[in-house]
Amino acid sequence: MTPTTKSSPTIQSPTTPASHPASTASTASIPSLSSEKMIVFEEVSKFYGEILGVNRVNLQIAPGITSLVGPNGSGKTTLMNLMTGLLKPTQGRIQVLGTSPDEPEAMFQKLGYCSQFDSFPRGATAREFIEFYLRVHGYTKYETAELTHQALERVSMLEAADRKVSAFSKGMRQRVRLAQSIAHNPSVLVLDEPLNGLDPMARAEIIRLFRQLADAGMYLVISSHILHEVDMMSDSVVLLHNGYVVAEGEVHGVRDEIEEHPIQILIRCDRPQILAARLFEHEFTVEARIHNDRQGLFVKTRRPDDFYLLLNKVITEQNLQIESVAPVDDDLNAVYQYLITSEGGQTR
Amino acid sequence: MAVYEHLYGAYEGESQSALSRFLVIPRYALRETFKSKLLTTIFILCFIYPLVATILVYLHHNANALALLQINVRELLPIDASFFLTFVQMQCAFGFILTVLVAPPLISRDMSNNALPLYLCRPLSRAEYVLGKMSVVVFLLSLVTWIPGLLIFFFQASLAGFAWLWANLWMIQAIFSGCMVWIILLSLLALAVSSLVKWRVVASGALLGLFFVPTAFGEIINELFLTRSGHLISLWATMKSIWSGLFGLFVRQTGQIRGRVTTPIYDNELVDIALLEPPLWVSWLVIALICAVCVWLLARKVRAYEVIK
Amino acid sequence: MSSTTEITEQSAATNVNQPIVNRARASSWSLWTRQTLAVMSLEIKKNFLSRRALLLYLMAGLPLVLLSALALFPPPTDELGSFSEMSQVYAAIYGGLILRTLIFFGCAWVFMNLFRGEVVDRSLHYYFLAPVRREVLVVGKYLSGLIATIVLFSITTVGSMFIYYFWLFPSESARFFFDGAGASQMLAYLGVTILACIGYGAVFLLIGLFFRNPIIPALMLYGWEWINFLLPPFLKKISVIHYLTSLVPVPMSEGPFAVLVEPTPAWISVPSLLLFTGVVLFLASRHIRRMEISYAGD
Amino acid sequence: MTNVIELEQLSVTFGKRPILKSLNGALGGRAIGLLGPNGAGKTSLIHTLLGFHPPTSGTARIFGQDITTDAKQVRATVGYMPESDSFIAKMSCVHFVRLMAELSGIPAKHALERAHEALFFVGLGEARYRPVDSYSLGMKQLAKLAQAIVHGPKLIILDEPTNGLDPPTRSRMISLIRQIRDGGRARILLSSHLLRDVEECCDEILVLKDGRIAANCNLEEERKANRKFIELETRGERQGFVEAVGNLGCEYALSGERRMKLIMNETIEIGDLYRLAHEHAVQIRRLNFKRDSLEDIFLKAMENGNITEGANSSINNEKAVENGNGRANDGGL
Repeated sequence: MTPTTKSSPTIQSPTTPASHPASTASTASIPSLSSEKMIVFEEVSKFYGEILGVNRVNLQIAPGITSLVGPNGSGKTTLMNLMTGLLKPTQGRIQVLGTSPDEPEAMFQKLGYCSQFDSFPRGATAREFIEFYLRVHGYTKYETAELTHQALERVSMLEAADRKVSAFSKGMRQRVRLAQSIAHNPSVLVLDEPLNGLDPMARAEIIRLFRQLADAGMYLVISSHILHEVDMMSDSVVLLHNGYVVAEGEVHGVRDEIEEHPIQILIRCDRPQILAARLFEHEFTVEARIHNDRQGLFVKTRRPDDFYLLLNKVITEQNLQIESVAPVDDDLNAVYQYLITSEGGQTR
Repeated sequence: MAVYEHLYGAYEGESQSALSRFLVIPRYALRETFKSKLLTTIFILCFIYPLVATILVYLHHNANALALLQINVRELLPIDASFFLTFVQMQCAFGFILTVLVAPPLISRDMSNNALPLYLCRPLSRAEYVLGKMSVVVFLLSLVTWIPGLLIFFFQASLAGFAWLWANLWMIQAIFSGCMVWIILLSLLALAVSSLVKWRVVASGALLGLFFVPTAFGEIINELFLTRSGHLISLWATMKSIWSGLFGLFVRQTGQIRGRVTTPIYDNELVDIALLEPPLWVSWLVIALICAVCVWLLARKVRAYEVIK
Repeated sequence: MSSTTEITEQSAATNVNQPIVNRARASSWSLWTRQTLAVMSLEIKKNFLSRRALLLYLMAGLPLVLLSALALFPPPTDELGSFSEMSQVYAAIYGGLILRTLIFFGCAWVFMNLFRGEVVDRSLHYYFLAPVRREVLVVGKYLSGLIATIVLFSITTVGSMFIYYFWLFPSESARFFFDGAGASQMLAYLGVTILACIGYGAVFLLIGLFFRNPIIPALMLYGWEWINFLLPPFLKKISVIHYLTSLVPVPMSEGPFAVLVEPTPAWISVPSLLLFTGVVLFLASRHIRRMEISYAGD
Repeated sequence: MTNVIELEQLSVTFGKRPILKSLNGALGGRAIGLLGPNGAGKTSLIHTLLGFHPPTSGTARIFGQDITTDAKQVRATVGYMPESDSFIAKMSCVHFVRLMAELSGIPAKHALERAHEALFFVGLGEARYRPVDSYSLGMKQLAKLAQAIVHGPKLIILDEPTNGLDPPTRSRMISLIRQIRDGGRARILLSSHLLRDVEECCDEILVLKDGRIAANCNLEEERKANRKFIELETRGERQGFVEAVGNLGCEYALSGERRMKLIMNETIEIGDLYRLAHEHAVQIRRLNFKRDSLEDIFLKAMENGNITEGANSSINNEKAVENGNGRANDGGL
């Protein structure tokens, strides 16, 4: 049962099967790239004994920020561990920029992975921790110190660099691990919930850092649960559920393809009944519901362009006092709702 | 039709008394311990020796039963201080086995999943938590040691008459305090080990190790250096001297060797040298020291948060 | 294995800021050695300074402490034999106490924890994520464990020999060591200690990798090595202890029931031990390549 | 509105490092959000209120009871949901919650009822009979919440309740917290880093910054819409529309090819904007007044914490990041 038939075929954004790698629809600005410059998953599946990790995943990840989103246990961490060689796929092939994950020496020159394991060598300070593993790369003492300093500076942890990591709070430990994964200036960065436990200021800083790295041509694969942050920072999104790739591509692209859920808009104004009456005169208004505080109107429509123009006309003719107009489900939260929560149904 | 709103509601009922709240931890822990069949069987096995002792006492005072079994009363073991001394030693040994099974999960199960903050954010102080856990061990061990001991003592007193009772009255205090010292030492030691280690099996192993390894080491030292001071680090030897002290049967010299010694009097002559046991007060000191260390460890480890300097 | 020079420009090209690091690599061999040295220096710090090393110091120091205590507080008996039996008694001490128990369990503790310790500390993935061949990792860790055990147990061997001899018969021992057979005996003992660390180290590295809970296999191995003196000659060959005992300068008397077999000469037992170690390292690195990271609950 | 928590020069030092520096204030909100950067002392404040370690100087009162002198009474009326995983292994959830209820002073005969009531409320159905260590992360959080509310406390302290949860479980946790707050029987102290969650649950916030109170304000008052700023998102050819708005006399700034910000003066109505949009056939996809989000309040608190940090330049970029839906690098106002 191939995943694509589970939901309407167009959900899977037009990534043709990997037999002839073609450019994804992620962002038009990236020219079509050969597999040399992509992270490619071909029919990859992974089973822990009989427990399903991921099943027949086909993905091509282009430079920029790609976010993995999905409920706990949907295979996000499995995909990341497969991509970084910590796990071997049961079948299928993975290529990261032309090298395969089971040649560690070649691949990890250009790949950094900040995992979720919150563990540090006993008694090490932040600087020692990063220098500890940089030495293994084969850098000289001077290079190690220089790279460590830069990495700590990027996550603004310089002043706490020489304190013991075991005394750090969760957020500070997270920054140190992030610094460790970007210390050797990789071109591919895989991050498992990097913002977990960070305070709002740090979250904004780190998101700006990701944006900076992505604009410099780096590949960032980030898994996160905070959907509005994912909306804000990612170029393309991969939705995972129970080990299957449910949808993949740019958020708005994916949203437009969910035909069975028409666009919903909330218009807060003073006389919603009149607005509703006038809007129903046209056939593309599918449904309208008065907000329970009688100051707003929820409207569903299949053809948003015609609807908005009609809205302008009605408002000017009826001279309604508009408080605000906002699409209710044009973000990842809604897509998640339609594709995963309603379909999957959480078992308690 | 009435639709009932089951919303979250505050609790208006009366709250427990402080004592019944203190007994919550032991109650739950005891219910948890007696779930394991192994422990219940061992608990029952511990009562075999008291049964034998009771029969012995009964035979002492029953002429026709003796005649029936053709045993002369003099051949029977006399019921005196050494009888009760061996009784206390036997029961305390059984008590140790019981503790090795009961004590480790008491704290280590809470430590392994960081449940301490849940306990200590309730109207319960750290001391009450430790005392609650300790009361489980004290209760079980008392059932196995001094309670049957005193019962047998009064059974003997009732048969032997008032004169015997008046003469051996001091023995009640000896039996009770002998057992209590062992119970307190064991419970503190077991809980301290249980709070240091997260896994129950390792905690049991550590407790066994703490008991047998120093004893073995003490024996090696005694053999190698031909002294008796090795007994200081062996828990069992120290307790034996304390118990015999309590029952007035303490003997200092427990061995003699011929050796060459150069002292002001003898210059390198072959002479008999007495091997002396460490004095009683030293044994008591060792036990007190161990208890103090355990209390200090418990105070440091039983805490709602990790303090990292 | 594409040479590393090609990769460096490629990664330098997409380097984020100016390429401060010009990692000119002479050849992969020089990189491997540098990486092995790096892993070794990191691991040695762990093996010598961490809390885990405490047990190793304890084991290595035990005979020294015991013998010096005996020297300082001599028991008041007088049946101390003559000087001639000294080497016999020391052989018993070395063979029984030092070789068969302390070195065995010391190597077990250090080498089993080389990888298992990282799994328990959940830090193995940092090594797997570094651009270093898995073989380099295995060799680096093995050598660091070797250095730790060899250094400590050599001190034990030499120290215990000196204390034992000089405590009772200082004058004869001095003569015995400086012009007698003493010096060559001590070197032979040292050689056996080093070979023991190499042999046992390799075995326990393998056990630590292949078994999730290696304590039982280690104890089974101890049993097998212990009953070695009862085994027929053919079975004796399949054990480390046989080659070691055949190299010991003064043969320890293994009790009345021992099946005596002529010791295999040095020029066979030494290379066979080293060959055995090489095979084990190869097996270990092949297993490491396929090893997956799954820090299941404890 | 009786005060939930009163702080009187409360200060705490660990060894030499001062953690809380003489906090003063009274918190009366139904749900209080506790915010602050990493290492600002949030968890230490919670631990001090719970009496896990005594304050170095000064004190605090919860519902009028002093946390140092009558610590036991305070802890009887407080429920605490710790941040990290904490439960008792190999014990079914019902048994676990029942034990916690009895420890909080509920008699044995009522404890089982209360336990089931709490578990029913948090929505742990059949799973309540399974041991807690077989639970997923989300269900463990719900079990922790159940043990915090089982004894009907008057104040519930939640430390990062929604951290690491996936979206459906997170919205479930938030709706539970709102139900407790609206139930009116218990006050909530919520410490979290996720500003959206705090915004949805809390009506008062306390912002800490390295041991001092950086801000303590009622959320409703702060977030009244200020009428002057309007943000628009349009679709379709907008050049004509933009000029028309310009010559209406209100300043505007374009950000990206779709978004626009306007400053309205008294003469212009939103109706005029729609009239122009209708004439130039431009779709107004999104229109709202600029409201200070919690993030702005938080940033202002951080900024006046230490002016030298020069966070002004990043403020605009901050807002762009927060509100814009597309790429974040378009220019600010």
